[in-house]
Parts: sequence; C-alpha cells; structure tokens
Amino acid sequence: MSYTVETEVFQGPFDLLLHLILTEELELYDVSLSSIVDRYLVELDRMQHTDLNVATEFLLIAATLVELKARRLLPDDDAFDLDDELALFEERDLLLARLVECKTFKDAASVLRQHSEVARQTYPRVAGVEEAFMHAAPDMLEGIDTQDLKSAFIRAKTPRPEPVLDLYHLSAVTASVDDAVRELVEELPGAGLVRFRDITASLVDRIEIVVRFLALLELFKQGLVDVTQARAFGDIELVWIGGNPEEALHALAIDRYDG
Amino acid sequence: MTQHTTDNDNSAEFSHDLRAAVEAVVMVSEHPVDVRLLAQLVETSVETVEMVCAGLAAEYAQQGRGFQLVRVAGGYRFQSHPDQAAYVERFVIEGQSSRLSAAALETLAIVAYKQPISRAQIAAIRGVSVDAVVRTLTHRGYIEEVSRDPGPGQAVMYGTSRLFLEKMGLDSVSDLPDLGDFVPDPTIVEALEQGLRFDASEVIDAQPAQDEDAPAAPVIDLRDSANSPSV
Amino acid sequence: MTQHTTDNDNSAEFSHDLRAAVEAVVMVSEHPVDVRLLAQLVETSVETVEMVCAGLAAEYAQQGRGFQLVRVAGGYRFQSHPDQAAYVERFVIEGQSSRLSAAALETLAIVAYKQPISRAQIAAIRGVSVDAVVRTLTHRGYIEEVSRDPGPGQAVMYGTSRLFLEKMGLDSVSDLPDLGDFVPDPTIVEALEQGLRFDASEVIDAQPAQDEDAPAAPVIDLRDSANSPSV
Repeated sequence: MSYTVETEVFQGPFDLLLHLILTEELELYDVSLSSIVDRYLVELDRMQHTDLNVATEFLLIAATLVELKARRLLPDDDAFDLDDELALFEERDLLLARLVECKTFKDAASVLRQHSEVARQTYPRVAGVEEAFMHAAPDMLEGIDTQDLKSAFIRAKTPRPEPVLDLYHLSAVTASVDDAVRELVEELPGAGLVRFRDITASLVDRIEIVVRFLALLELFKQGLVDVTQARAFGDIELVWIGGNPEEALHALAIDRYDG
Repeated sequence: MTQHTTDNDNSAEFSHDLRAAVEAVVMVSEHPVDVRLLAQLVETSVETVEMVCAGLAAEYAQQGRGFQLVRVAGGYRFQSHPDQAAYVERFVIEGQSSRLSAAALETLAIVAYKQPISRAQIAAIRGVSVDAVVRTLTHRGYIEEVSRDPGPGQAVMYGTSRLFLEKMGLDSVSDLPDLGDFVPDPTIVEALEQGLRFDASEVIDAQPAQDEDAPAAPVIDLRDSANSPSV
Repeated sequence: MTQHTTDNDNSAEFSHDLRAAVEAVVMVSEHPVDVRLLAQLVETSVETVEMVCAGLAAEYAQQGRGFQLVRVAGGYRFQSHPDQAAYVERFVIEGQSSRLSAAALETLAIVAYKQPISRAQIAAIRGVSVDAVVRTLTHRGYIEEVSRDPGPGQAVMYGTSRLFLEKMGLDSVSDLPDLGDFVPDPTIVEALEQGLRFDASEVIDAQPAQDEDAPAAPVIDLRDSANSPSV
C-alpha cells in the first residue's frame, strides 16, 4: 500500500532526496554526496515493508546515487567509457531536473494549504430558496418513470473499475525509439530510396508511427539517412547514407531510461 | 423598500434597488451565483453587478457583520466571517471536511497547475504511485475526470472541480500564483546540484571533450524532451 | 467596526460581538436556528438573543436590505425580502437547472431503493461526496430526513417523500420495480474483483464502515463497506 509510505515521513524518492539535501545539509558547500547516499540507503532500509511499486521507485534513485558515489570514489581511469560517463551525467541532470520540479510543486502546494486554511474559517450559505417559492420551480422529475429509477439504481450499483492500464509502466514510448532506430538500421541499408509511408504501412498504432518518425529524425540528425519531402504533406522519402550498419549502430549508443 | 426610481443615471436610489435585488438572489442560492446569471436576473451589466457586489462586501465589512459576500468559483455567495469561525464550528458538523494530507495537497497542486493531466503524469512528477491519493481527491470531489487522453490506453485526464474552487475560496484557477514563482531559486538549485555532484573538476573538464569526441550525447535529447519538467 | 447599536443597557462592544456571531450562525444554517440553541452557541441568554435578533432585523429593514432576519418555527433564519420576490422567483425559474443530473437521479434511486439511508452510505455507493446533490433533492422535496442513525454521530437518514411518490405515480415505495433479478453479469463481477483490490488501499482513509447496507446484492456490498467515505 503506497499510502503507508506517504503517511510516514517521505512521500516519494524525490521527496526523501530533497529532504536529505536541503534540510539536513544546510551548509551549501558541505553537502556530501557520500552521506546523502548513505542516509538514503538507511531510509530505504527502514521502509522495508512497502509495496513493490514504491520500493522500485526508491531503488531506482538509490541505484543512481550509488553509481554517482562510486564514480566519485574511483580514481581517474583512462579506460573509462565516455558513453557511460555521459550517460551518468544525463542521469544526474535528469535527477536534478526532477528534484527541481518536485520542489516547485511542494512549494506550490503550500499556497493551496494557505488557501484551504483560510477557507476553512468560513462556511458558505447553503440554505437555498424558501419553500414559498418552490411552487415556481420547474419539475425536475418530469419525464422520469420508475424504470428510469431502476436503471439509475443499477447504474449506481455497478462498480466502475478504474482503468487498470497505467501508462506509468508503459515506458515503451521512450524505450521503443531505441528499438525503432535498430529496426530502421536493419531495414534501410541496401533498400535504396524508400517512402516513410512504406516503412510504416504495417504499423497499427499511431504512436508506433510517431516513434518511427522520431527514430528517423534521430538517424537524420546523425547523418545516417538523407530525407526529402518534395512538398508539404507529400511523401517523405529516405535513403540510407550511413555506410556500414554495424558501425552506425555502435556509434549511435542510444540511451534507455525508463523513469 | 418603497422607493423606486426611473432615473437612469447612477443615482444612489437606483443602485440601492439593485443592491437589494442582488442580496435577495444571492441569499436564496445554494451555490455561488454566476455573475452573468446575476446580471441577467437583476437586468444590468456584469460590470454593474461586480460593482454592486464589491460595494455590498465593503459595507458588510465596515459594519462588522458576521457574514461576507465573496466571489468564488465565478460567482457570489454569502459565507460566515472568518472571525466567527469558533461559533460556527460548534454548529456545523456535517460538511466539514478533514484537512488534506501533504501528499494530497501536492497532488492537488500538480493537477491544478498541469490540468488536464493523467495519473501516470502525476506519478512521474511525484516519483510514486498516486492511485490512492487521486482516488481520495476524486472521492472528495476536488478533482474530476475531465477528458480522456486520445493516445493509446486512453488514460483518464484529471482537472480540478468547481468544488475545489469553492473549498479553496478561489474565483478561478488562474487566481493561483504563477507556477514560475515557485521554481526554486538559484541557491537551492545550486544546493541540489552540489548534492548530486560526483566530481566537481570532472564536470568542468569533461564538458569540452564531449563535443568533439562523442556525438552520442544529443541522442539523449529525445528522452529529455519527453521527461523534462515543463515548469 | 465603528458602528454601535442603539441599545442602551448592554455594553456596545459586547453586543456587537454577539451580533456578528448570531449573524454568522444563522447565515450558514440550512434551517431556522432554534433560539435556545442559538443562545447556547453564542453563550448568552435566550432573552439577549431575542434582543440581538430584533435589533438586527430592524437594522436590515432600516438599511433597505434585500434580505430579512425572521423568526420562524421557534428559530431565526435569513430569507429574501418580500419586495424582491420577483427576482427570487425569476431565479427559481431561470437560475436553476430544470432537469435532474445523472448524479442526482442515481442518488434519488439509491435513496428510493435503500431507504432509510445516510449521506455517507449514499456516498459509499456512488464513490463521491453527495452533499450537494442530497441538498438539492431535499430542497426540491423529493427526499427528506426520516430518522437519525442511533449510532455515534447520529447521521441523518433520508427517505423519499410523499411528493416523490405522487410524481412517480406510486402508492408506496414497495411498488418500485423489483430488483430481485438484478445479478451482475460476469464481466461486472470481474470488474468488481478489480475494484476490491483497488479498495484495499482505501480502507486506511475510510471511516468505520456502516454495514447495514441492504442484502440485495451481497457481492457489491462488500465494495460498499470498504468504500465508506470521509465526507
């Protein structure tokens, strides 16, 4: 139950991290990643009886933190992989961006709190129209019969399941740009001039087409395909100019992040 | 009231009549009376209604009345004066809602500023599953389903309700301060940045190298744009 | 806050405070407030309350307000001034919706089939707060307070009114169409199980369930009791 976690001190991984960085470590330049990581892990350990969803979120952040910490502890190494290094930077920046966003809404919530506290001091008048005037009121039951009542009752009693599909777990949208790039790298070399229409003909969902388009843009940006469109809304034509697909794939190093 | 007037200039008596009509209508309404409806009923312009209501509100305040005339959710309503809360509290038992938790308020803030928004999007900002909080807020009528995401999955999109405005004493969501006002100031961002820094020197050194050596970085832009906070 | 009453004996400050307290309580009350209750709430004698109310009523009249403070059925209430009746009537005719919303119809149906039933129980079935809808139905005279729950809190129990029966052309509520053959079909049962899983997390946020829901559809009642609202 995620609720139990929320009633404990922290309402999420960002909340915890914000707390550790901002409230616990007030000295700006003394902030130690090391101690933040340690304390984060302690907190994580403390919340052992939480549901998997929540724990996963916390773990994801913990993993990133540990990686950052490990990187700091390791001596400078000539053999380090630049791509990994950059990926780590990205993770960190993303984490930072999300912390900033989290903080933003935390502060925005304080305004709502003020509003609601003020509003709680007042009570609206709800008495309504005096009986004397009710004769003039339109008959709201006009045209409603007992069968309508019965079906309204059944409707009210029929549970409305909330949609189970939660897009949160469906990071396929971001992840599959990667897949789409790979697919294109397999399909395009040697295929000559192809139309975008053709390489998306078999796709059902619009989102798949969008993802393919994003992948195409990516390849274009990398100089691996040449793209032309003769006129607005006309066919997009593409041709592979990237040479050896193996090398191209290697150079692409698409990132995956499912947060 | 006996005095009626046919004066068409803004004589005191003319507005006096209007005032009484506005008072009567607002008094018998269960909900805030929409200003346009109010104007229509008392046969005047929205501007005049606004003016009359502002005048009445000021009068009540000046006379130290135990009630107020306030503008909420696009309309006017009578409500008890906050100074009398202690007396009213003893009296009103039902309809008193319990305080919202911090989690609920933060979620409410996200919905208020980002509506329409899906649960998944709220969860992405909060970093935790928000199903329970969203259900509580829906249950209490603060947020409601406003649309469906046309994309795959047709996620339910939430927005704040009229009741939310009434409970917050807001006229409209746009009365909330600009979200930009809450973006943490540079010292805080710096503190956060500092907290996550893994090697200060490396940060600086690595930057230029990145451009010539590794064209890989820009690839990540795609992902960033999907995830970056649009504050 | 400078205006003082013309009452001579009581200290002006004291009665000023009382006036505002009385105004506030009467303003938010749905029904006339019994003088004894009013006296108790504002911590004074019945005589003083009567005096304060008479003073307020005179003030409103003298200021030409669109409302009055009147004594009705042993209590005080605000109501619109007769001179403004035309506007109020217009508001009743034009200012309110003339058709029952889907939410209101469902609520009415629940009251009809499950009476006597409390607001909390209706909310449990509908999954959202029903205060406003119940108020509307009460005002229209379709449902009414029929008893009080003997349990703690003494919740108001609602039932349908005589007017409702007349409008529906029924002799008694037992003439409503039978629900006996109402069995949820398999997909609903499946959805229900889903719902139960969802509800598990909500129990925390719920108040102790009232479990006297009718046994008509036992499967569904499980959900109801888990869902008890915090209105």
